[in-house]
Amino acid sequence: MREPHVATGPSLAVEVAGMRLQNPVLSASGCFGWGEEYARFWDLRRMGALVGKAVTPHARPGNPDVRIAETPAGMLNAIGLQNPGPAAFRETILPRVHSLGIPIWVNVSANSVQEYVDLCGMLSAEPGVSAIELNLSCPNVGRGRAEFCVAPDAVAETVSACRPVCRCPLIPKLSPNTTDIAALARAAESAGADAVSLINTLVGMAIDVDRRRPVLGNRTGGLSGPAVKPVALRMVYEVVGAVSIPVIGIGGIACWRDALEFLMAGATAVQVGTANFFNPMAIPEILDGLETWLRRNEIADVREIIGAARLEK
Amino acid sequence: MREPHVATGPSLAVEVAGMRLQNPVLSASGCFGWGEEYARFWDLRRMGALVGKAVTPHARPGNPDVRIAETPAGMLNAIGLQNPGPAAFRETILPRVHSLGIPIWVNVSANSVQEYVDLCGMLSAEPGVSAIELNLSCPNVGRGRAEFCVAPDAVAETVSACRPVCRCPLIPKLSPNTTDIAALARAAESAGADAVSLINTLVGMAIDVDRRRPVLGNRTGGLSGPAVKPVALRMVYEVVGAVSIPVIGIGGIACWRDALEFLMAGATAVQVGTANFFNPMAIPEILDGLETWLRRNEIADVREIIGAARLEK
Amino acid sequence: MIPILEAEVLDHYEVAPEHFVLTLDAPPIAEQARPGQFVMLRALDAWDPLLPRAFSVFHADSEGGTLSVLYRVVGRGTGRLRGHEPGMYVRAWGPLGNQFRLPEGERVVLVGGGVGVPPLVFWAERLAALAVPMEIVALIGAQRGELLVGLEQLKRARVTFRCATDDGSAGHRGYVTDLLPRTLEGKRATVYACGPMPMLRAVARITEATETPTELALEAPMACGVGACLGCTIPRRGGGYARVCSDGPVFPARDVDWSLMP
Amino acid sequence: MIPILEAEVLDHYEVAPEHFVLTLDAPPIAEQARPGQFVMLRALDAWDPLLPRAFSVFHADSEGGTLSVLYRVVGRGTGRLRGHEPGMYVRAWGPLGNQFRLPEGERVVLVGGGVGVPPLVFWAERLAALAVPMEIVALIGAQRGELLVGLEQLKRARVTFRCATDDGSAGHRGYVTDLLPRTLEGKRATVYACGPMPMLRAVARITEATETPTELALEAPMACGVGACLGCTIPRRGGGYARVCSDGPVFPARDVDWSLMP
Ligand SMILES: Cc1cc2nc3c(=O)[nH]c(=O)nc-3n(C[C@H](O)[C@H](O)[C@H](O)COP(=O)(O)OP(=O)(O)OC[C@H]3O[C@@H](n4cnc5c(N)ncnc54)[C@H](O)[C@@H]3O)c2cc1C
Ligand SMILES: Cc1cc2nc3c(=O)[nH]c(=O)nc-3n(C[C@H](O)[C@H](O)[C@H](O)COP(=O)(O)OP(=O)(O)OC[C@H]3O[C@@H](n4cnc5c(N)ncnc54)[C@H](O)[C@@H]3O)c2cc1C
Ligand SMILES: Cc1cc2nc3c(=O)[nH]c(=O)nc-3n(C[C@H](O)[C@H](O)[C@H](O)COP(=O)(O)O)c2cc1C
Ligand SMILES: Cc1cc2nc3c(=O)[nH]c(=O)nc-3n(C[C@H](O)[C@H](O)[C@H](O)COP(=O)(O)O)c2cc1C
Ligand code: FES
Ligand code: FES
Repeated sequence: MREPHVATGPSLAVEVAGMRLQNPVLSASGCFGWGEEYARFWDLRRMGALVGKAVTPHARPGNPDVRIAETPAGMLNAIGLQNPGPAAFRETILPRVHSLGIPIWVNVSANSVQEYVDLCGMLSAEPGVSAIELNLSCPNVGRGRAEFCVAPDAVAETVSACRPVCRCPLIPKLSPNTTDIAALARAAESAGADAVSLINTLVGMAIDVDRRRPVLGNRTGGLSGPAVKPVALRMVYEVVGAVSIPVIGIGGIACWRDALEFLMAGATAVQVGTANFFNPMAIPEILDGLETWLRRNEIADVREIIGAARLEK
Repeated sequence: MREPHVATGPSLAVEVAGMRLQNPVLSASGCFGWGEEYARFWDLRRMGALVGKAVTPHARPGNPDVRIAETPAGMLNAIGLQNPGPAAFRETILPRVHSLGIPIWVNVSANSVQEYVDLCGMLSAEPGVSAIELNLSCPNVGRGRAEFCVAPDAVAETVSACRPVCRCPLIPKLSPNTTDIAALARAAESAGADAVSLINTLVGMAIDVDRRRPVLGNRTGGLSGPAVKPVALRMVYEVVGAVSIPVIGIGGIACWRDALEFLMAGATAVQVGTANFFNPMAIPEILDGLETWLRRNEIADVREIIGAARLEK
Repeated sequence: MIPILEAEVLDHYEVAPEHFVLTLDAPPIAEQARPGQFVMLRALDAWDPLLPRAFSVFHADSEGGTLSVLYRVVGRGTGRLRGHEPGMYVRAWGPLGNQFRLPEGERVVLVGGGVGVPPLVFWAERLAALAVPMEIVALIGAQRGELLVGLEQLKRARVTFRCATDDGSAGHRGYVTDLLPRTLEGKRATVYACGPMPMLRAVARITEATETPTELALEAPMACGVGACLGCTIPRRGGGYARVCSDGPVFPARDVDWSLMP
Repeated sequence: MIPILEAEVLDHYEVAPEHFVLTLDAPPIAEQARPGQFVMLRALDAWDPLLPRAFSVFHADSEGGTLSVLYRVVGRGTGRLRGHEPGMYVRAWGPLGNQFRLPEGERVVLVGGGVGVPPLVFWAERLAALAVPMEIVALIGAQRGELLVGLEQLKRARVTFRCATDDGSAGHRGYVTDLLPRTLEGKRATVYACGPMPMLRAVARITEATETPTELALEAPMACGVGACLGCTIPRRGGGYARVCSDGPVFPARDVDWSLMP
C-alpha cells in the first residue's frame, strides 16, 4: 500500500485551527511584504499561507534610518511597523493578495486592547482574510513590549477581548523577551486563542564603534535569523508541551532541516522570515527539501513527524 | 602633553568594586578552565582577571553526553556544572592558579540560598580569591533557573544573605532568560552587590533530525557565542542605565570591536567565553586590538570610552 | 521573473588597491541589466556574514552572458566575496531596482566618487552607444590617484572626464564636486551622480541652485534588496519614506528630504 | 607552548569520492605531532560554522614542515574546509591530545574504519620505521571499495593489510571487525582501533574476551579541543567522565564505560 503514496508524493497538508493548509510552510510577518516582491521569483501558490506585514490602527511612516543592522548569523531591525493603515490595506492591498488564491493571515499590532479589538473587528470578516495573527510583541514601538508581551494576564485580556469580535481563527504571536513563554501560551489558550505563533524577535542592539553610537536610529531592534533558532526551537518545544492548540514555529528557519526541527519539536506549521531576505528562494527550497526528505524516509504524511523528537518523560 | 602617553601606551586599567584590574578583559566562567589550557598558548599574566569554572556545594560529575552542539554563529552547552567541589577546589586548584599572579574570581553556583551562603563563607576569604561571582542563572541543572534568575526578590534574597559572609567583592551574574533584566540588576544592587555581570547563556535547543531527538542529552542547553551578542549588548546597555555599580559585559565577544561595543555601552570590563574555544588567542588578540585602537584614536585611558555610545535622553 | 542563480566566477582581478572587478557567468541577469540597476550577491552556504550585498552593475555583456561588478573591500561582506576564485560560485539575483532616465538638454554630466563610479561608467557606455550623439562629461573622484577607477572604460567609450583626488595626487586637489559648477556653465545639462552621501548632498545643493535635473543613485543598508523588508528607506521630500532598493536606487535629487538624511 | 598559526594550504586533493587530503605548511606542528594526536582547523574570519574541527594527524613531515590530514566531507565544517585552495590559509593549532602507546607482544593489529584510518596509517608508518622489527597487520574497512583510504601508504610502509567493505566490493563482505578474531589467533597482539563507535564497541568486546591490550582513538563533539570546555566527555569505567580531547583521544578500551556510551 506504500506505492501509491510514493507515486503521488507525500502529503504535506496540515490543519491549523480548522484551516487546512496545503503545506506547513508560511511566510513570517514583515519578512515577505504582501508577496508581490517574491512573486517575481517563484509561484506563490506553492506556499501554505501568506502572513503579511503588520497592520496598525493608523498608518505609520516607520522609524527614521538606520533601520537594519547585520549581526553574526542574524540581523536587527527597527522598521517601526511602517504600513498604510487598515483602510488602505483593505482597499488596495487585500484585494490584490486575495486574488493570489492562497490563505492570507493578517498580522495586527496595536497599543491598547481596544485598538486590537477594533482591528479584529475591521479586518477579520474581510473576504480573503483566513486568520488574524495578533502581534503581541513588537519590541520597536514605544510601550508595546512592556504592555502586551510580558504579563500572562495582559495576553489573556487582549485575547479574550478580541475573541468575540474576531470572525476567523485568532492566533496570538508571542514575544520571546519573557521569563516564561509557556505561561504566556497557556494564558492565550485559556482566553480562547485558536493557535499560537512564536517567536517574534529578541530585543537586541549593535553599536557602531567608529561613530560611537548605536547603529540603529531606534537604538534597539529585533534580532532575527539563524542566530535565534536555538532559542525559538526551545520555546516552541516548551509551548507544545504546555498547550493543546496548534503551535506555529518561527525563528531562524533557513533550510528544510530547520523546518523539520520545528515540526519534530511539535510545531504544526512554520513561518520563514529573515531567510527570504538572504535567499528569495527559501520557501520553495524548504518545501522541496521537506518533500524529498519525506519521500526518502518513506513517510507518506508530514503529520507523522510532527512532535517526533519529543521525549515524553 | 599627549606625547608621553603615546610613548608609554594608553592605559587599559579599570577599577571594579574597589579592585584595580590592569585591563578590562577577563575570561568568562566555564570557558577557560582554570587557565592551564590557555597558558599553553599565551602568557596569562596579560589578562585582567581570570574567572574560573563554577564551584558547586558538592562535586558534580556533569551531564551525560551529548554536551555541546554547534548552532549558527553560536553553540549550545549542557555541561552540567562538572566540578570537583569546594574542598578539592581549595586544596588542589586554587593554590595553582593563585601562583599565576593574576586576580582570580570564583564563580559559585548552588540550588538554595543557604548553599550560596555556605560557598561564599568557604571560599571568599581564601588567599588568591579576589571576588566571588554568584552564578544566579545556570539553566542546565534542574530547578536552578526557576529558582534564582527569574524573580528580582529571589535575586535580592540571595545577594543579601551572601553579602555579610562574603569577605571580598560580590558580583551576581544575571540570566538573560528574563523579562526585565534591569529589575534583576536593581534588586542585586540594592541587596548589596558590588557589581553585576551579564549575560549568562540563553536557554536553547537543537534537534537531530536524523535521530529524531534533541541533540543534547539534557534536551536544552545554554546558547552562547557571537549569535547572542546583540541581546547581551542590549541588556548591558539597559542595566548600565539602571544601576550605579559597575557592569561586567559578557556574551559573544570575539574580537576587539565586540569588546569596544560593550565598553561603549557602559560596561566597565568584559568577559570572553566561547571565543576562547574557536580562537585560543582571543583574549590577547582583543587586548592588542583595544590598545591599537586607543592609540590610533589618541585616547590615553580606556576609561574615557566607557559609556561613550550612550545617548542620554 | 527575476533571475536567481548560482553564478560561476569567470574572472576576478584587482583594478586598484583593494578594488576588484568580479565577472560572473549570468546570462539572464546580463541580458536584462540596465544602468543604475544592481545585483545582490551572496556566498553559498554560510550564515555569517548573513545578508547579501548589493553591487551596481558595472558592465553587462548580454551576448557573452557575463555580468561585472566593481567593488572595494570594506568589511566582512566584501572580504568574503574577494575569496571567490574563478571556478567558484556565488548566488546572484537581479537586476534589481530602477534605472537612470534619459537625459534632458545637450550635455550629460556624470559625477562619481569612489565605488560610486561603476554604475556611471555603465551608463556612459550605453549613452555613448546611442544613435543620438551627445556631450558626456564625467567627473571622477577618489581619495588618491591610484584609487581612480573606470577611467579606461570611459576612454574606450570616448567620454571626456576630469578627476579630483583628496590629496591632489591626480587631477584637481579637493572634492570632485568642486569641478561641477564650472562644468554646468553654458549648455543645459542633466546630472547623474553616485558616491558617498556628503558628495551627493553637495551635488544636490549645487544643481538645485542651478535648477539642473539631477538623478542620484543612492545606497542604504539593505537586507532583501527587493522591497520586502523596508530596511533601506530614505526620507522622501513631502513626507514618508522611499525604499532605495525598489523605489530607487535612482532618485531625482529633489525627491530626497535632505534635512532628514543622516 | 602549543603552536597556533595561520597555515598556508600547500596541497588539497581528492583521494576517494568525498575524501580529501589537505596538506598545510605548519612546521612547528609537524615537528611535534605524534600518532594518535590531532589538530584543530578553522576557516579564518567567519562565525558560521563557528567551531573548529578536529582532524587526526595523517602525516607529519618534520623536515619539510608539512602536516596532512585526511577527511571526508560530511557537513558544513568539512564542506567549508574543502573550499580552501592551495595558497589560502586556515587557522591551525596543535598537536593536541595524547598519543598511542608502544605495543606489547609480537604483533600489532590496526583496525580502522572510514576516516578512522588516518591516525592508524601514521602510527603504522612510525612503527614500521622503528629499529625493532615487528609484525603489523592492518584491517581496513569502508562502505565500498572505492572509499578504502590509506592503502597506498600502508603498502609503502610494507604493512600487511586486509580489507572489508559493507557491500563486498573489495575484500571481505561485512564488518572489518569480522576479520579481527582470526587475526588475533596465535601470537600475543596489541590492538589499535579508530573508526565509528559501533566498530569500536565491537573491537572492545572482542579484545576484552581475549584479554588483548587495546587502544582506541575516540571522537566526540568538541568545542575547544584543549580541555577547557568539558564538552567532549565520555563515561569512564569506574565513574565520572574523561575528556576525549585532553585525557585522550587515545584510551585503553577497558577504561571506557561501554554501558553508558551512546
Ligand atoms: C544599491 C547599492 C549599490 C552598491 N554598489 C556597490 C558597488 O558597485 N561597489 C561597491 O564596492 N559597493 C557597492 N555597494 C555597497 C556594498 O553593497 C557593501 O555594502 C559595501 O561594500 C560594504 O562592504 P561590506 O559588506 O564588506 O561591509 P560590512 O562591514 O560587511 O557591512 C556591514 C553592514 O553595513 C552595510 N553597509 C556598509 N557599507 C554600506 C554602503 N556603502 N551601502 C550600503 N550598506 C552598507 C552592509 O550592507 C552590511 O549590512 C552598493 C550598495 C547599494 C545599496
Ligand atoms: C579527535 C578527533 C579526530 C578526528 N579526525 C578526523 C579525521 O582524521 N578525518 C575526518 O574526516 N574527521 C575527523 N574527525 C571528525 C571531524 O572533526 C568532524 O567533526 C566531522 O568530519 C564532521 O564533519 P563536519 O564538521 O563537516 O560536520 P558538521 O555537520 O558541520 O558538524 C556538526 C557538529 O557535529 C560535530 N560532529 C559531527 N561528526 C562528528 C564526529 N565524527 N566526531 C566529532 N564531532 C562530530 C562537529 O564537530 C560539529 O560540532 C575527528 C574528530 C575528532 C574529535
Ligand atoms: C524586517 C522585519 C520586520 C518584521 N515585522 C514584523 C511585523 O510587522 N509583525 C510581526 O509580528 N513580526 C514581524 N517581524 C518578526 C518576524 O515575523 C519573525 O517573527 C522573526 O523575524 C523571527 O523569524 P525569522 O528568524 O525567520 O526572521 C519582523 C521581522 C523582521 C526581520
Ligand atoms: C561550555 C560553557 C560552560 C559554561 N559554564 C559556566 C559556569 O560554570 N558558570 C557560569 O556562570 N557561566 C558559565 N557559562 C556561561 C559563560 O560564562 C558566559 O556567560 C556565556 O557563555 C556568554 O558568553 P560567551 O558568548 O562569550 O560565551 C558557560 C558557557 C559555556 C559555553
Ligand atoms: S532592502 Fe529590503 S526593502 Fe529595500
Ligand atoms: S573539546 Fe573542550 S574539553 Fe574537550
